[in-house]
Amino acid sequence: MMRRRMILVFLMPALTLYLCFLVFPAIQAFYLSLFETSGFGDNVKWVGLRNYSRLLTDHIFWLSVGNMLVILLAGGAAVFGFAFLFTVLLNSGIWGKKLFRAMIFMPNVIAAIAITTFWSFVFMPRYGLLTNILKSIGLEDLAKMAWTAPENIIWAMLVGLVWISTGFFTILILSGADKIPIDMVEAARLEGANNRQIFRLITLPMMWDVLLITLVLWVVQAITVFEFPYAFGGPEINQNLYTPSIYLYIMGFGQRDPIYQLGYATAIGVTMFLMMVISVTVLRLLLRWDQVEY
Amino acid sequence: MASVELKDIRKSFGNVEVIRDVNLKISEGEFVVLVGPSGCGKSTLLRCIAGLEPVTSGTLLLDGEDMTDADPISRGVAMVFQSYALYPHMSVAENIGFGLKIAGESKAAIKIRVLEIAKFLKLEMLLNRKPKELSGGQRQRVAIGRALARKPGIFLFDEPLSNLDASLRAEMRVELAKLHSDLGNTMIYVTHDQVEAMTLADRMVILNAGQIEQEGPPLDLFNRPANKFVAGFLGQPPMNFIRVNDVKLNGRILTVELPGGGKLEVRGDWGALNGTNGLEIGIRPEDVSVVAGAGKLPMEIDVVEHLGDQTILYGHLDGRQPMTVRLAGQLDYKAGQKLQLDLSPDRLLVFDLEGRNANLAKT
Amino acid sequence: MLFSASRYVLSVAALTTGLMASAGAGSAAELTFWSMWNETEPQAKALQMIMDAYTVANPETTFSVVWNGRQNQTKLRGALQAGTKVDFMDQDGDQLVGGLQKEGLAYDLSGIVDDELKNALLPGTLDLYSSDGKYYQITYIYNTVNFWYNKEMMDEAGATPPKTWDDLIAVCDAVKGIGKHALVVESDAADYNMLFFSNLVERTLGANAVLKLMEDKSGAGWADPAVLDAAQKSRQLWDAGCIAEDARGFQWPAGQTTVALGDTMGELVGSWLPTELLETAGQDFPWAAFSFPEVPGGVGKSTDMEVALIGMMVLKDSPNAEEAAQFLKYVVSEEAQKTMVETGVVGVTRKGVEWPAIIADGATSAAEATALSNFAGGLALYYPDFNSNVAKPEYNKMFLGQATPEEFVATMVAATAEYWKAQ
Amino acid sequence: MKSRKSILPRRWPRRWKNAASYIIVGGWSGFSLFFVLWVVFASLKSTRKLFSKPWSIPYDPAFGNYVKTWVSSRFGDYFLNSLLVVSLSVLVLLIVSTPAAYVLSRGKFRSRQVISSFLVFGMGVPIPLLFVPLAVIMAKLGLADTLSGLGLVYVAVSIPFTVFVLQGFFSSLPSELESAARIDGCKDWQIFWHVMLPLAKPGILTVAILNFVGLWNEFQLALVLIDSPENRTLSLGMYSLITSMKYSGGDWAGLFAGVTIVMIPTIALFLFLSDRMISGITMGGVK
Repeated sequence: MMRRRMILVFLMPALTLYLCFLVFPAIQAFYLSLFETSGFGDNVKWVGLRNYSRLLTDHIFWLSVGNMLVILLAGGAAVFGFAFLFTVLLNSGIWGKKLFRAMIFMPNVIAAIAITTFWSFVFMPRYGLLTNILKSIGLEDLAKMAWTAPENIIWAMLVGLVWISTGFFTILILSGADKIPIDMVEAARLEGANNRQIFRLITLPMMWDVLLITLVLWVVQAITVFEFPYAFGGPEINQNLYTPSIYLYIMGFGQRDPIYQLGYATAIGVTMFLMMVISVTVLRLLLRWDQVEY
Repeated sequence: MASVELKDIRKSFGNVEVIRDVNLKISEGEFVVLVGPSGCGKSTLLRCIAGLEPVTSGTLLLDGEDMTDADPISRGVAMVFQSYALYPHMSVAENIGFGLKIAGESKAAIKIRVLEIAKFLKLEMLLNRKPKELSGGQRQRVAIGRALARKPGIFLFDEPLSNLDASLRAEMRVELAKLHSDLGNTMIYVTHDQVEAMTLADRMVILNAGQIEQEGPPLDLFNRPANKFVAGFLGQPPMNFIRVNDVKLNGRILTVELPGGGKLEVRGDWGALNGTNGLEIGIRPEDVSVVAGAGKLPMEIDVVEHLGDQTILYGHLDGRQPMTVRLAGQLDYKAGQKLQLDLSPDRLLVFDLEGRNANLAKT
Repeated sequence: MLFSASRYVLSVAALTTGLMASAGAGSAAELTFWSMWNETEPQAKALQMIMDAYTVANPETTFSVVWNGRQNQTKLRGALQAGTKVDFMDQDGDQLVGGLQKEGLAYDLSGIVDDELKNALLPGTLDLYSSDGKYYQITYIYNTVNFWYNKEMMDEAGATPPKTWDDLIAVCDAVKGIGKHALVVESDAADYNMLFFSNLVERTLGANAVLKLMEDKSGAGWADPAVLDAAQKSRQLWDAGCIAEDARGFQWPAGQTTVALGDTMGELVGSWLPTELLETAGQDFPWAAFSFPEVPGGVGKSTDMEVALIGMMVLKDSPNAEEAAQFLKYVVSEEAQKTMVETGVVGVTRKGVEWPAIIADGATSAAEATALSNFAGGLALYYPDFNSNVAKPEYNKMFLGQATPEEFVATMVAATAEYWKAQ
Repeated sequence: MKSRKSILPRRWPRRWKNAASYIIVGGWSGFSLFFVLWVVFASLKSTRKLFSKPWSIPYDPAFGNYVKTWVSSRFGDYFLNSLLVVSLSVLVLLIVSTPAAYVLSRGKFRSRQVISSFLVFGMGVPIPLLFVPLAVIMAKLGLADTLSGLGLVYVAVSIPFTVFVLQGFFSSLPSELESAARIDGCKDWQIFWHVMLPLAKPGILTVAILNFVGLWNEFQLALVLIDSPENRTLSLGMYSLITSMKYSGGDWAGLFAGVTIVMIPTIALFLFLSDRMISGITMGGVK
């Protein structure tokens, strides 16, 4: 029997740090979002829910939400598509599964900020790598494309983001697939199931819980995504790359232009949090949350 | 050396009562085996004695001293676990010496004691190995060595042989018996294997659903089980229970009608036999003989098992009651064959409606 | 940029002798300076020399510098909150007005701004950022906004610097004739792109006209035909092929690099461009500049000019405000300004100090300037959030072809009305 | 291993299917390799060459790019800052998280489940939500713009994941060892110290590496909490290099030298410990 005193001593340091620097600020965010303050002097003004009503009509905010949805849906489709493809291919009995898995995952250990530099160079019009390749294979028309033009730039950014994320989600989904006991698949094969039936009747239901968790992870990541698009946008980030997180940062901390609307910025954060909670709840309701035990 | 006394011990996990009112006295130097089916609470009882689980109520006396709430260490107990629970990150020597190190013994003293034990258990060559480099039997010995290190008064064994293969298990059984005779310590041993229980125990305690069904020397329990549970639990294949009709009691003589119409007379001290309907007689498969011609009990064979030195017949009586017969030697029986059986009356047991052994003289 | 120790010592010595004569006042203090320059930039080196020289002349005054880079002011706020003491800092003048100055955190420098100082500096440079007759910053670097271009390419195309908008379009045609483009932009540098708009509006309506568009709280200011005209003319640059199609995707500094690499003739931008491209373009690049052309019927003259001045500001809470102010005064002294020019390769605010050769044309336009407007119209001064969140991005959208000029006007009218309603 | 399922048409011969698998998987994996190699090559060219011959191999490597980035752009200092703040954060993180995880997996007390879930909840808090409050709190505590303040926040935001993974790890250790240690006379803390902690070493090492890599690459909190250049971490230094590069004539080669400096430590760790890292992430992510 563990003694109460030891439990306390063992738990306290972690709980204290966690409370002070994570839970408390998170709660304070809700409070701060009811004020208007620049953070400079002591001109703190209570505005109630006005920051939120302002958000409703702020088309830049909605633009950022739109971009977020592009990342969430289009990016999500690509990431999960690739992750599934790689899971299937890696489990199709090819040699070097572990090596390939590590290589696919590798971008995740490199700072996003460093990776963006590379992708900026890839998509740079006229001198970039992509243009270079297209030119060398004779696709002059495509080579002239401005990949980072305002209407394209989010897609260019998304390519890099998908590249990184695919590795992460591949290893998660792969580990879910590897959890399935092989005898179960063999039993089904003996009973005459074909590959598609095995996938639909065995693999998919047995991976259901892993799939849901990865979906939730993606939703959370997509809603809060910050550094990759931020760094991709450079010092004068284009609004076509704004995500709610970036807009929050710009409103709270500013770039070169001085905008210091701490209350409003925090309200964006709270709204993001709510979006996260709502979408996770919806996900749970849409896709039944029953786990497979085995 | 120490004696153990359990008084009205109860143990619950939440709403589930695992040990119900257990009273047990174990004298110094005794080898007691707690045996019972899985989930009967025997391991929990052992852990309560060790001090690993607090009891819900009741008293635990060690050498007459109340130790109900004491630490394992002050109880002077040592324990060998089912999985051996060797510390994987320590060498054999460190495993054996760990308790001494915690007790603050000097390095030199630990070394001497570890060598002593290693010699005793023939582990000298293995002292620097890690547990994962040892065979199952070697691990078992290290676990015992670790238990020996601090010269405990009481040894507790929690199914220590169940992870070994059959032949090694037999070998270790002998070693354990030898260990007991060498050391003479009080030992409490938990197992679900009746062979281990029968061979090792000075005294067997049969547990069922958190209660003691019966205790006593192994053969006493085998021959004179207090109830159907004990009777059925000991012996392999288990005892046959046959429902009988038309019971007549005349002093010490009990007359019953067996399935198939045969009559049987059993002598005993029946007291006021509680009701005469629904009685069952119990007979072990080896106490049945096959007779040519008319016997007391007709049976049809369903399955025959040839074990080489013996032949086991599984079949049924009239009224579909199952029946098992064990015969010595290799015999040529076939499924579907009909047999006439005879029962030896002095090996018969009679169980009343509550499943108690009805022969008062024998209990 | 090569930088030899001996040259450094010589310059410091020269500076110091000048200082000794004027003999600085002030007591012992270590002044903390937060700077918008990165340590590796020539401007930082020049400032370091100036500070070293000042310390030699006034041994009691030493400096501790934080080279923050362009987000200096933003970073400074965090530091001020944390209780860090900062004595003075520098940043683009217009950004300071909208930031620290507006927040009331600037020290009033009116004490050192006398007529002598005013007359010593190029006209308007101090007044541009003064408010209510008080001075909160000393502008020490002068950036003009012109078309900076490759003179050889202009000659090769057989063109001459344009005087009117139509001339400009003709120049574009001429340059196209030799397989190049006359202009380039950076798709993400919205405030650079906005220069076309603000200059066009100012050529039509006069200096500082963009700020006035904002002042009508109904938003009707933006309905002025000059706004639509400016928007349409900026689109014309694309239609007439002044700018290459793929420039829509250039991210800073990809566009300006094309000038250095000889793909493009020039860019409408501040006079810092030749300095920035020093390494890529090489020392001998034939830099020249022409002013924004006039438009037919406009009241603005070609000598009216947008500027981006860089100012130094003393913080109100500085314990050494007076010493810092004295140093600021020194930064615009002739000796210090010469160091800024020679080592920092920038234009300066003091009259009579010759600018670096590569931006000599900037010096000429600064000397001839008839009226000064703020960079990109100056919305950043008083409406910083509106500027970054509405004006710049909306114009940029239209400029890059994601909206029509008419839509842009409508958006601006509505957004301005909404902005004032929320105040 | 048996073929589990295949998305390729059934009538295709197996050899073709395999070839297709190798091409797709190998292509994607190869791109990772290409990325690293190209960046390293780019960092060894002059900017002019980088633009004119982006595919060439730099036979006369321009190490000057590294000198410039390391010294003038002060990557040397940033590297040390990162090393210091990340190592210390990970150390403190382990010191506070390991005991907590142990108690939460092995202790028996009523609020255990509640505290566990409460900690897990922290994984769902979006970091941007904390930008402003953290900046305000840090300023109040006098920790704004300090590496120690940043370190404290790093520890706090890493606690949920770390405790969660370690808790799982402790739960997987056999409970009989605990009993054995108690029989051997160990007090509660001695069981932890002598038996459970040494056994949890692989798990602790795994979370240590994962957190090291994660914090080494961390950018957004540093961006918000660090103001002075001398306190920059490497990722902030990288960002300031990206932005200042624009003012110094597009020194892309120096930029890629910076990228190389940033990524070398984590890639080196990954080369040796990829299996451990991947299994740690799937443990935290999927379990």
